[in-house]
Amino acid sequence: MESALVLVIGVMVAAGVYLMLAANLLCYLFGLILLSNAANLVIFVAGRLTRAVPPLIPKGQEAPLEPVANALPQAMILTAIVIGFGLLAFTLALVVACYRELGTIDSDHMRLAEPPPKSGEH
Amino acid sequence: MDTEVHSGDQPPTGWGERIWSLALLAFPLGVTLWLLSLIGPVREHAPLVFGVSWIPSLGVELNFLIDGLSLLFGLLVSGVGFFVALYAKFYLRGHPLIQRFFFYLFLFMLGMLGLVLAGNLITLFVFWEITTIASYLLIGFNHEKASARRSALQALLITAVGGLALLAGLLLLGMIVGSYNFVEVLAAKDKVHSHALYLPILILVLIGAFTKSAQLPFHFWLPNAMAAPTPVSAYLHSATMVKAGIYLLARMYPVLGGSEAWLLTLNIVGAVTAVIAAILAMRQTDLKLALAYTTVVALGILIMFLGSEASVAIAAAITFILVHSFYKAALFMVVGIIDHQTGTRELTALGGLGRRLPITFAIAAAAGFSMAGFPPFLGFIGKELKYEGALAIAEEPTFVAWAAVFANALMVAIAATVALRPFWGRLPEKLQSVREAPPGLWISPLVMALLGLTFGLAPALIADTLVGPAVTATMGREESVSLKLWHGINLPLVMSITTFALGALAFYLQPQIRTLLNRIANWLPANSDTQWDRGLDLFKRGAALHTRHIQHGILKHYLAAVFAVASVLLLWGLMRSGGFDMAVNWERLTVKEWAAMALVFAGSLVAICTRTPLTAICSLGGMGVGIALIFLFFGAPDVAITQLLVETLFLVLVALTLHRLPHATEVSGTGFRFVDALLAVSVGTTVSLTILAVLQQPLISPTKEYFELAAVPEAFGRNIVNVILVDFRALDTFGEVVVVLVAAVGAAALLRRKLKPSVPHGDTQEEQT
Amino acid sequence: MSSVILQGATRLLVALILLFSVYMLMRGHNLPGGGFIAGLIASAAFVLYALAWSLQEARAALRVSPVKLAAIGALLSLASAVPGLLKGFPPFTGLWLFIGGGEGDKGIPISTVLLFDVGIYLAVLGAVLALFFTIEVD
Amino acid sequence: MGWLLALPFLLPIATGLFALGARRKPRRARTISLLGCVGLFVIVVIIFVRVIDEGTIAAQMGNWPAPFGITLVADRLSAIMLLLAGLVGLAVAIFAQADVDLRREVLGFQGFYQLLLAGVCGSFVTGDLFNLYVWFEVMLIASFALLILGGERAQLDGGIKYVALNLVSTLFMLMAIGMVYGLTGTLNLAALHTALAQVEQPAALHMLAVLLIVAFGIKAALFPLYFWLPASYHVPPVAVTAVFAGLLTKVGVYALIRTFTLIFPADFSFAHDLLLIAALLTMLSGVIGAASQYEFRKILAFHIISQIGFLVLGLALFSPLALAGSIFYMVHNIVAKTNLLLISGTARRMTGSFNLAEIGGLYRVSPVLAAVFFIAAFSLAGFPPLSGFWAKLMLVSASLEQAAYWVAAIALITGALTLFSMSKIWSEAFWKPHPTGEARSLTSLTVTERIQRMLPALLLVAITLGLGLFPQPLIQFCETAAKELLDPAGYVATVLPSRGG
Repeated sequence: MESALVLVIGVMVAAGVYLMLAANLLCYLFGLILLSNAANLVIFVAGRLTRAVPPLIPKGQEAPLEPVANALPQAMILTAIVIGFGLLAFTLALVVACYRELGTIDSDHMRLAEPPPKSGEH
Repeated sequence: MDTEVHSGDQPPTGWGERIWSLALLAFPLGVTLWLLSLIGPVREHAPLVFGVSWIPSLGVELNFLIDGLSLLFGLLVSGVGFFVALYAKFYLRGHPLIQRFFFYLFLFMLGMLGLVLAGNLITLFVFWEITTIASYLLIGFNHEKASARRSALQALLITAVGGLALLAGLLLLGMIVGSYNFVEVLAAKDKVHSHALYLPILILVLIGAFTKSAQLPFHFWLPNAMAAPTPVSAYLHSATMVKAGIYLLARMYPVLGGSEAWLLTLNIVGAVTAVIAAILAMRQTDLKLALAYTTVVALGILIMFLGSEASVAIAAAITFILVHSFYKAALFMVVGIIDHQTGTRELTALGGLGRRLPITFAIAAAAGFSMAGFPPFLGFIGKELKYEGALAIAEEPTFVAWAAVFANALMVAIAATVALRPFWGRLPEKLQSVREAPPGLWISPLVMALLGLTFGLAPALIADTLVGPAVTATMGREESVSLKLWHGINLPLVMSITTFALGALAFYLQPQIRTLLNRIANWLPANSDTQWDRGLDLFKRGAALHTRHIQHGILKHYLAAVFAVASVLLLWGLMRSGGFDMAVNWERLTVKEWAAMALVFAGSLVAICTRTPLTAICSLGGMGVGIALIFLFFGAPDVAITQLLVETLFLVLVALTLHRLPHATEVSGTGFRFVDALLAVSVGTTVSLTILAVLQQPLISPTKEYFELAAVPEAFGRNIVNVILVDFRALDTFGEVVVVLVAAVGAAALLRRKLKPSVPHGDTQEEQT
Repeated sequence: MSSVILQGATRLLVALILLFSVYMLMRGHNLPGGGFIAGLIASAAFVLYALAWSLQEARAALRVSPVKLAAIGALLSLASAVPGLLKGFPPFTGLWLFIGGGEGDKGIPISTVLLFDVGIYLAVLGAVLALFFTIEVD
Repeated sequence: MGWLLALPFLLPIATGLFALGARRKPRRARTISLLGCVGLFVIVVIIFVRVIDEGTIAAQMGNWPAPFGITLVADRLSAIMLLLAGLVGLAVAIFAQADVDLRREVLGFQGFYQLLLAGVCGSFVTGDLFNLYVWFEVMLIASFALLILGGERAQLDGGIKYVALNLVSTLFMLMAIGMVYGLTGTLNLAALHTALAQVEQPAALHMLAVLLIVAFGIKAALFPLYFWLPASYHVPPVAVTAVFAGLLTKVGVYALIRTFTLIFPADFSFAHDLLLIAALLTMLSGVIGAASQYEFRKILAFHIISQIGFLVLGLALFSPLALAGSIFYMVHNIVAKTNLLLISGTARRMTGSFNLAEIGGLYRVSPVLAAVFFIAAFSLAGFPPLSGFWAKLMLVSASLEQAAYWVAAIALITGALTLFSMSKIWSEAFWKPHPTGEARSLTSLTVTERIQRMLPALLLVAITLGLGLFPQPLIQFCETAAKELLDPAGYVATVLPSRGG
């Protein structure tokens, strides 16, 4: 069952990369969402899949009775999701600020830090 | 050329200046006396070796080796240094930056002394580079002139590049020998000569020496270095720094010398340099520049003679080093006096100064005679020895002899030009009020000139004490040298007479020769100086081109490059590893699992196909739900809930933002991008392959087991994921909270309406538009 | 903005969600939930409130500035490490105190771990809301 | 022990939180930040001394045994990196008091600065792969905030590129870490040392190595992944650039060194080949890029790249001398590069611009500034007897020892080209007269500002000089550190005593 998920990850990565390569920063942002979700799935798959048995220990037991899903990747994903949220939200704010200050979200037209040679060269 | 005149009203000398000038005088004087006291011991006993450990890890010691060769050079550096410092003190009196000048000169002296006394390859190199730095600062001393800055840069770059070659050579040499210590290195001739790396080492060391000693084709920096104040020229560019290359080759002679490559290269490069520089010298009308070119001539001759196995040739070289240092320093200082007193050093503007500057004239004449090689000056002995040596050079005696005669003849002409022309003839109107320089200025050149005369009259004073031991040290075997004024009538004397005749002729025909040379120069496409500019320009343009293509400022191309690199390297890694057997594991999935994956799949595809952001957001939402379901189905309810919440929150945020990006969709290139698609697919594929490769290895995780067993008894929690988050790996969680917090404050800082311009504090950053 | 009914309903809903978030926080150590999830749920409540009413209202309902809330949360988490210091343990060592333990059941646990989780809850809530408010208000 | 190793990040986090809380009261925030930096410096010095005395030290967070809980480790490499972080942190904090404007302070500069230091120190001290990711993120988000703080147009533009490319790196890193776990079942670096050696899946090892090289390579600004650096390093206030230049890329290099000495098997030639090629191209590309620039900070930014090449070169050559050279180079470079950027800021204050065509005259009016620049710049160019020379010497010797002659040649050529750029700055900003007036002299500043600007510069230049004249202790230290890296048995034994190395 991992293989199917790997395929899904492949598609997500490809789609994410394709979107990120657009000049539109909003597209970049969408690509980023795809890619970070893909990354979370990578962790999930790499920790191996276990169907429908969450890593919970029943009351009164000292340890799980049956094999449960791997908890550590889940914890890693949780951390990564929240971190990802912070980064994505910041990026969104940055896009908004760019639009407000530079009047565009087309990254091809953002040439202030590295002006094209005509005006910037000596 | 520029002149520098600092006469007239002088500000009182400050304390700093006094201290520096005192140090500058006391230091070389002390060193000179100390070295003089070592002459006897060094001659009679073995070389003196002393020092301290510096960097034992790298085999670098701060140690010194004093034998005949280093003693001779050390005395030159400190002795001439003392008189130059004395001269400079008067010459630059009142200059606003004189303290810095003294500091640089002091630094240079230190470097030069360390260089010639160093007993370790790396230590030698350290001092070698100190002289480079100090000379850079001194050449650029008149820093407000563009020409001085250019000359300084040129000298720096050429000598530094040579220095790097030298460093490589020294490191290789040390590697072969197994030590950087000179005592061991100098004794390892056979080992080094038979090593496969001998030739590379030789080439690298020669590049170092040739750049420092201004040999063709690296010669042009030296005349340009005349942008430095005249005392500097007198010291660095005649008596000391340029001799560093000579010293290096003499020092390396016992270990690197003697091979055919050594002899031939030194002969040819030296001879060609001497001849060409002599011709170039004839063109100059600036006195200082003419002298500068004759320095190149002298260096060429020295290099030429070091390419010999005959002791007389080496003796000739050693003697000539002394001769040259004395007369050249004296003449430079004379030119400085002329410049200082008249405000010009242009040959055509000068004349008849003999009556106004009688002492200077006498000094100039004495030094000039020594330079021209007239008896009874030391120059004569040097020249006779040179011819004897030239004839003794086994490989190319005729060639070398002719080159020596030719170069010397032109030196005679230039000696006459520099030492006599300005003092003869009619005194121009403008120079009527010129007066003799104060003693502080002429005492130093006088001593230099007198030394040339004294040693010429009594050559025995230096034969056994300085020259002999130096030759011994250079050759690595016991040699005795006898210096005499009169050798009887022999071939060298005949050559001497020929030289004088030719020299007189060249002096007489100088204006015509100059015109001719200028015509040729105009006709030549470029000289090495303009080639330098062109080369530098080409490099700059190349650099600009490189940077324009790599650092072009287009974000999507940056990203494309990164992704391309990643996927290509992943493929390469896969190939290098020999691939893996793909055991694809298509276990049956349930319908709901299929549905969840299909949702993700569809969401991704719609997101790339759609052109309206809102649709994209919705499809991403769908994808998010799909992922959450996958998490849920495979035993991760915590993750599923979080995923759902975060995805929803974020997409709501994006959707709400959209109205503030009204033209969000109106961007260029919205059509299908084939190359990008190709790249995207390859990244997707390679990443998937990586995961598949990882999945081939069965996962054995003691961590998983531990967490499951420890959660309840030790951490008192039944939700293992949560126990990991808040207990087992609480630090991760804490860090993650910090990230989100910073993101929030950072976004707030980014989006907050511009604050009222606050009180400017320090400097405020302006925009760069 | 929206209808009065919706607004009224939201007010109730938000209160319920907030309550639910606290529940999720408390049960997190033993069942799905925890500081993260609870914090996100709580922030969802405020977002909902802001959508139904207005941003200002939501801000006012929160009482403290979200950044301050987040910082307090983070400091609370950090503070949970301090008791360990007093007992000579490394940072983030969980210390447990069971009140009224009995046979089989250890009693009501009070622990630095819970404190840590509460800190996470507040920090996530504060940070998410801060992000939301700044991006939206502007 | 646990607290000692955790304080390098706990203290800046606490200071940072308080400073953020007090950001509306800049004076208080500034004091908090400065005190925090002093405290941090004291802590890292203590750690450094203890590591020298006792060797590698480790601690378990939450008192959970390794490899299950998160481990903090300080071996010699970590200790020296921490020391440098503390030093740079303090120096730049002092400088920032003069150079960062009030507006940015109100927006939270001091807080972000502290949290950046927390991320950096956390990365150096952690012994856990996923925890490393977390610290990378702390550092990254703080650097985002610092970079765009103030929101000028050029800052936003540079910020976008910085953010966009660094997020890609982050995602690659996250994937790679997930997969490393999937391959070995552990995240503990020491445990990974044994676990990865037992992996029988070369394809997975190779591809994970690539992913990590790409992820860390972006952070470290390796060719051809460095675009974000020249695009952004000249846009924020110079204090920010200085701390970025001193520490950020170096964390990437540190991660590379850790990964390919400790985690991956030592005989993994593929990674070393890859790193060698990248290192050489980085050295050349960076220095050539610098030659084409005419702006003070842009030149320095490109040189950062070039010098990253040197740092990675030592790792790629993988001999004791080479690794020791890398570490020595790291120390030298962090000190000299930070200093140069601080000087560029002061130079701008004195002359009004970063553009070399528009400034000049500093040599005459500010001899102290000129001397400090000259020493730092020539050290960077590898001139003896300054620190850069010994660093270069070690790396060049190491490549010659391995008969990698062309590697040595490229290293030396890079040195010459570095000299070209450094002398360009010297010639234009210092020697050349100011084209439109006069440069101000340092004495025209208030005493406070002069101290704030020059104290860090003098401190750093003293280190450069000291390391140049007396390099032996540090070289010896670096040799021991390199030995530790090449034979991690001691590291593993300290973290996992039960396994005995």
